[in-house]
Amino acid sequence: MNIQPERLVELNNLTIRFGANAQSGNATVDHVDFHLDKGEFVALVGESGSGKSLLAHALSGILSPAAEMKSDRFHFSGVDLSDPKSNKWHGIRGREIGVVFQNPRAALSPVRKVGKQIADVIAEHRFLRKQALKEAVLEALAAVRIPDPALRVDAYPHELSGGMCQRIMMAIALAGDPALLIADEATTGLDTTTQAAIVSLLRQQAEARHMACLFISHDLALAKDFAHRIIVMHAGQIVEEASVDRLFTSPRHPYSAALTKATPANAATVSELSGIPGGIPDLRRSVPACRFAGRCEFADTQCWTERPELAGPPDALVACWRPLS
Amino acid sequence: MAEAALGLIRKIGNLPLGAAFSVVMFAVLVILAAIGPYVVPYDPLATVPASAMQPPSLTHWFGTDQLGRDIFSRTITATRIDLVTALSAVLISLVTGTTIGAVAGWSGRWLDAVSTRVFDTIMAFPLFALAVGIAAALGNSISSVIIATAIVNMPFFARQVRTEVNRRRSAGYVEAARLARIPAPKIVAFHIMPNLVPPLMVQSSLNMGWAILNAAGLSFIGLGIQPPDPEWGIMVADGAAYMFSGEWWVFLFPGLMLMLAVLTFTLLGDALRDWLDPRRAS
Amino acid sequence: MTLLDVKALKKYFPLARGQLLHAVEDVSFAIKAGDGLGLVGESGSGKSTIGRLLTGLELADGGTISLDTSTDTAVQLVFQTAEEALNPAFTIERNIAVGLGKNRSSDPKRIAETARSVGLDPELLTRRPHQISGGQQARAGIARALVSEPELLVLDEPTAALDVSVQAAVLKLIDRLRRERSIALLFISHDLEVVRLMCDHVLVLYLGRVAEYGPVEQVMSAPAHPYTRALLSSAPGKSNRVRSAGEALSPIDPPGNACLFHNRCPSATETCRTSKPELITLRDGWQAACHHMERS
Amino acid sequence: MIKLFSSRLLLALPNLLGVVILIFILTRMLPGDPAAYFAGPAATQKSIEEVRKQLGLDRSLPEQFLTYVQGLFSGDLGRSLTSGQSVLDDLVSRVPASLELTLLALALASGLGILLGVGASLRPGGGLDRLCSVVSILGQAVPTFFLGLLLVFVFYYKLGWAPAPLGRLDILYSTPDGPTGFWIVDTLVAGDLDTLSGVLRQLTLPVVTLAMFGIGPVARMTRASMIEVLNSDFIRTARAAGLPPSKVLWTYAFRSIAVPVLNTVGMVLSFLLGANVLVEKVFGWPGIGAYAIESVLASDFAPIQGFVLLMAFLYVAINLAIDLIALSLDPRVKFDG
Repeated sequence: MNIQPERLVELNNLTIRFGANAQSGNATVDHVDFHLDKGEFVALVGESGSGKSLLAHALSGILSPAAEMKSDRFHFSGVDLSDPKSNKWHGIRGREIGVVFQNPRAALSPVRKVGKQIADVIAEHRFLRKQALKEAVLEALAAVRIPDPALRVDAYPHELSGGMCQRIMMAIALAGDPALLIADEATTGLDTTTQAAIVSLLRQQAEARHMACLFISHDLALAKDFAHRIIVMHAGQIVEEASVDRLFTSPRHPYSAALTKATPANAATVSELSGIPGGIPDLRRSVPACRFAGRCEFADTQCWTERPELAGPPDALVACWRPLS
Repeated sequence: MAEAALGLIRKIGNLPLGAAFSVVMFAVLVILAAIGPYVVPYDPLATVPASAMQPPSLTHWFGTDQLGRDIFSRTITATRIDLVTALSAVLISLVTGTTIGAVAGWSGRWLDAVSTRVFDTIMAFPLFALAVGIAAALGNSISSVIIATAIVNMPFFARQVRTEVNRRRSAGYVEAARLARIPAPKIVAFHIMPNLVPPLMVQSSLNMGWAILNAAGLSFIGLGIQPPDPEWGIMVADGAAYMFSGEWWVFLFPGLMLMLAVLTFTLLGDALRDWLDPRRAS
Repeated sequence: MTLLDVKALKKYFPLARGQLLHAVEDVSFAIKAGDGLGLVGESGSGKSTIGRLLTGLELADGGTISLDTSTDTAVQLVFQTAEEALNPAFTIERNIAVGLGKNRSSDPKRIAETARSVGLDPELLTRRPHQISGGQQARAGIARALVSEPELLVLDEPTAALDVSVQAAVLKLIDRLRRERSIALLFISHDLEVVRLMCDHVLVLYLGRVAEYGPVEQVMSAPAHPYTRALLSSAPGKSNRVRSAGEALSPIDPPGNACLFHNRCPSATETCRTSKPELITLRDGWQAACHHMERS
Repeated sequence: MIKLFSSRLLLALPNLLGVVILIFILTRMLPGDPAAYFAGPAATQKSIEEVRKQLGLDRSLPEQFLTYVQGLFSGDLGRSLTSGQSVLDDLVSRVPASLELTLLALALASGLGILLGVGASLRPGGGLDRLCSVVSILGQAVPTFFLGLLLVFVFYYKLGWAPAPLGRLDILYSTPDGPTGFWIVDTLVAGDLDTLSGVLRQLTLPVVTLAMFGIGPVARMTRASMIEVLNSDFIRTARAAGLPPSKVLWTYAFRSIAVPVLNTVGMVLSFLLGANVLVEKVFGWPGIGAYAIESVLASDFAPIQGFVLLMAFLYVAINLAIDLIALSLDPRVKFDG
C-alpha cells in the first residue's frame, strides 16, 4: 500500500530580485520550485553565491526589505505566505519554522544571557508563568544536551564555546516546536568533531519531533550524510534534484558531477581532483540562459539562449540540455 | 582646457547635493583666501564715521559697522586669516599626531601605554576649555590660537593612527613584509601608511571645520586675534551688542560666512569618506 | 636530506593574572627537502602557532629549529585568508614584489614569471586585491611567497575560505609547484582529507601536544591515537561514527601530569588522568602518545 | 560593585594627575611670567621679584610642583585678582548654574539624538534619515555662539517670546534659596511653581543652543551602530525566532549598541562643557564659563587655572559614572584600562 506523504511546503516559481541587478534584469533566485513533505530531510547544496541562503530566508520569512520576492504559489501547511509582509507570518515565523544559522556566536545577542534569549522565544510562543518559563528554558537546554543547564542559563555567548552556542541556537529554533527546521550552514566553521556532534543532535531532534528538515550546506559530504533528497543550486537556479543515492552514484548535471570531482574526499590523489573553471557568474552583467553554460565543457548555443527547465522522473530531476547519462 | 573644465563641471553636477556644494564652496574659499584682500571694494580697516551703521545696500552689500567699515570687505578679507589659522593648526596636529600615533601603534608595550595615557589626559579635558587655558597662558596672539587649536586636535589624529597601525600590525601583508626582512620603519611608512591616507584625509577635513570653530570661538571671547584685524569670531562678538538696537547685519554676515566655511569642511569630509572608500572603486 | 629539524618546540602566551596559555608543548618533527608534512588539529591546537614559529614571526620559548639552508628567505608563509593577506593599497604586482625582500624592490620579469606559474593573468597584476576573485587572491598570496624561491613553504589553511571548486584548483596548483620546484611543504589544515592528498607525513596536534605523527597513509588507515580516530570518524561522509563527547580542556595552565584528551576519550582510565603519556614509536617514523595503544 | 568602582577610580587617577601636571607645565613653562601676572599690571620689577619669592617661584620646579599639589589637596586654588575672593569659593558658587545648563542640554541632546538616530536607521535614505543628517551636519557647522545670538535675535528681539538673555532668572522673581543650587530642583522642593516657570523660560534658549551642538554626534553614532546591528546575525536570529519587531528593535538591537552610544554621550558631554563657555557669554549666564572669560580678559590667571582644573575633574567624574553604567550594560566590557 502506498501512503501519500503530507505536503508541508509548496513553493512554485519563486523569483527574488535586487535593485543592484536592475540593469541586467537578472533575478538572484530564478524560477525556483521547491516542496517539502512532513518529516522529510532535504539538503540544499551549492557554492557561495548560489542563492541557497536567500531561499532559506524567503522560506523563513526574514527576507530583507530590499529584496523583491515573487512566486506563483507559496503554501506552508495550507497557509498562503506568498506575501512576505502578510500577517499570516505571525504564528509561523519561529513557531512553525525554526532556523539554525551559521556562526553561532555572532548569531546570538552578545549582551543578553543565553537563558534569557531562549526564554524570550518560548514566551513568545507559549503563555507561561515565570516559574514555568524558567523550567521550560532548562528543559530546552537539556534537550540540546547542554551539560549543567542550570549553570549555563546565566552565561553570555562569549563565555561559551562555538559548539555550545550552536546548541543554544538550536534550543531557540526548537522553542516553538516547529514543523520545519532549517539549518543554514549550521555547522560551517566548527571543528569536525563538534560538527559531527551537532549534525547528529540535529537529526535526533528532528526525528524525535517528526520535523521536516532543510539542511543547507556547501559541503556535499555533509549533505550526503544527512538527507534523503538533495537539491543542487548554481547562481540562483536549481540545476539538479535527486535522491542521495542517484545524485552521488550518477549525477546528471555537469555541475553536480564537477562538484563531486572537486571534493577532496572523493579523490585518491591530487591529480584526480579537478576544479571548475571560472566562478559563479556576476549577476549584475548579462548571463547565459543556463547560468552554468560559461563554465560547462558540454555547453552549446542552446544552453546560452534557452533556459532549461527542471525535468525528469521525481527522484532524478535535472535542468540541463545536455545531461550526463 | 575648456573640455576639461566642462568635464569637471559635469562631474560635480553628478555628485550628491552636499558633496557638490562642498567642492564648489571649497574652491570659493580657497580663491577668497588667496585673492580676497585684493579684490574687495573697500579697505577693511578704513573707518568712515559718517557712514556708520548703514543697513545692507547696493553700495555696502552687507552694511557697515559702528565705525563705518564695510562689512562685506571685512568678511571676505577675514577668510584668509581664519583659514590659515585653522590650516596651520590642522597641519601641526596631523604631522605630530600621525608620527606619535604610528610609533605608538607599532611599538606597542610601554610607549603605547604612555602615549595613550597622555592623549587620554588631553581628551579628558573639555577641549574648548583647554584651548581657553592654553591660549590664555600663551598670550594674545594668532600663534597661541594656532598652538592651542593644534594641541586639542592632535589626539584625534594620534588615536586614529595608533588604532589603525595597531590593527594592521598583525595583518597578513605586514607579516609578509616582515618575512621579507623589510625593516620596521619602512613597513610602517610604505606598507601601512598608504592605507591610512583616505581616513586621514577625512579626519583632516573634519578637523578643519573644528579648528575654524575653535579659533573663531577663542576670538569671540577675546583671545588670540585682536581687533581691528577682521576675523569672523571677533566680528560676531562686536556685532552682538548692536543686535538689541536692531542692527542685525553686523553680527549676521560674518556669522553666516563662518558657518558656511565650517559646513564646507564638514560636508567635504563626508564626501571624501564616500569617494576614498576603496570598496567603491571596483 | 633533512631540511628542517624541530626539537622540543615550546610556545606559551602570557595572559592576565599570571596565567599561561600553552600553545605549543614539546613538539618535535623533521621535514626532508621536497617533503610534505601536514599539521592537523582543531582550532586552538597550536598548528598556526607552529607555522609562525618556523617563519620567525613568533619567537619560541623553548626547543630548537634548525634549518639547513643558506638564504634568509628560505621559509615563506602563505596566509589563511588571502584577502586580508594582501595589501589593499598595493597593486597585485607590488604585493608580489614584497616577497622579493628588502634588497630587491622590483623585478618585473621575475614577478611576471611567478604570476604566470601560479596561473595569474598578467593583466591582473595592475589591479588591486579587492578587484580580483577569492581564487585569484589565493594565487597572488602564493606568488608572493614563491617569488623569493623558498625551500620550505608554510601554508596556513590556504583554502579554508574558498569554495570547493576553487579549492580543488588551488590544491592542484600547490601540488604542481611543489613537484616542479621541489619545495618542501608544511601544510596546516583542519581537513584530514586535504592533508591526505597533499602530504607524505601527518602530525596530529591536540592542545599543543603531539598526539600522533607518521606517514599519512598509515595514520589514516590505522590511526593509533583515539583522538586521530575521533577526527577521522567525525569527517562527513563516514558512516560509522566514534563520537568523542564533551569539550576540550582549556589550554590555559593545563594539567602537566595527565593525558589532555582523557575527558573526551572513550577508552580513558585512571592512568590517563594521572600520568602524561609519552610519545612511543610504533614503527619506523610512526609515533603516538597514548597509554592504551595496544588496547585500541 | 564597590570593587568595580574603586578599580575604575584607580584608572582615572593617572588622568587626573596628567591634568594637574599639564596645567602646572602650562603655568610655569610657557612664555609669560606668572609672577608678573600675579603682581598685577602696575607692578615694578622689584615688586614682581617679591611676588615671585612669595609664590615660591624662585625654587626648583619639582619643589614648586610639590607645593602646588599640596595646595590643591588643601583646596587652595589661589585668589582671584578681580573679585578678591578665593578661586575655590568663586567656582563652587558658580558650578550649579553651569551644571544645570550643561546637564539639561546633555539630556535633551541625547534623548533627541537617540530617537532621531534609531528612526533614521529603520529606513536609511528615508525622510527621517535625511532629517537626521541635516540636523547633525548643521549642528556641527553652526557655531554655538552664532546660533545662540540668532535664537536671541529671533525669539527675544523679533518675536518677544523669550526673556532677555541676562542670566538665570528675571529680576522680577526672587532668587531661589535652596540647598542644591540647581534652581529647577530648588524651586520644586520649595513648591514655588511660579519661579520654576521663570527658571525654565530662562533656561530654554541656552539649553536648546547647547543641545543643538550635541545632537549630531549622538544621532550619527546611534544611526551608524543601529544600521550595522540591524544587519547583524543575531538580529536575523531574533526575527527568525518570531520575536515581535519592537522587542527586536529595543531589547535586542538597541540594547547591544547602548555602550557605544553611551560613550558618545560622554564625548558630547566634554564638548558641551567646553561650548558652555561661549553659551554663557551669549546668555549672560553666571556660571564658571563666564567667570573664566572675565578672568581671561583681566589676565587673571589663577581663576583660569582653577576653571580648567575643575572642568577636568568634572569630566573625569562624569566619565567614571558613564564607565560604570557601561559595565552594567555590557558583559563584554572588562577592565582593560
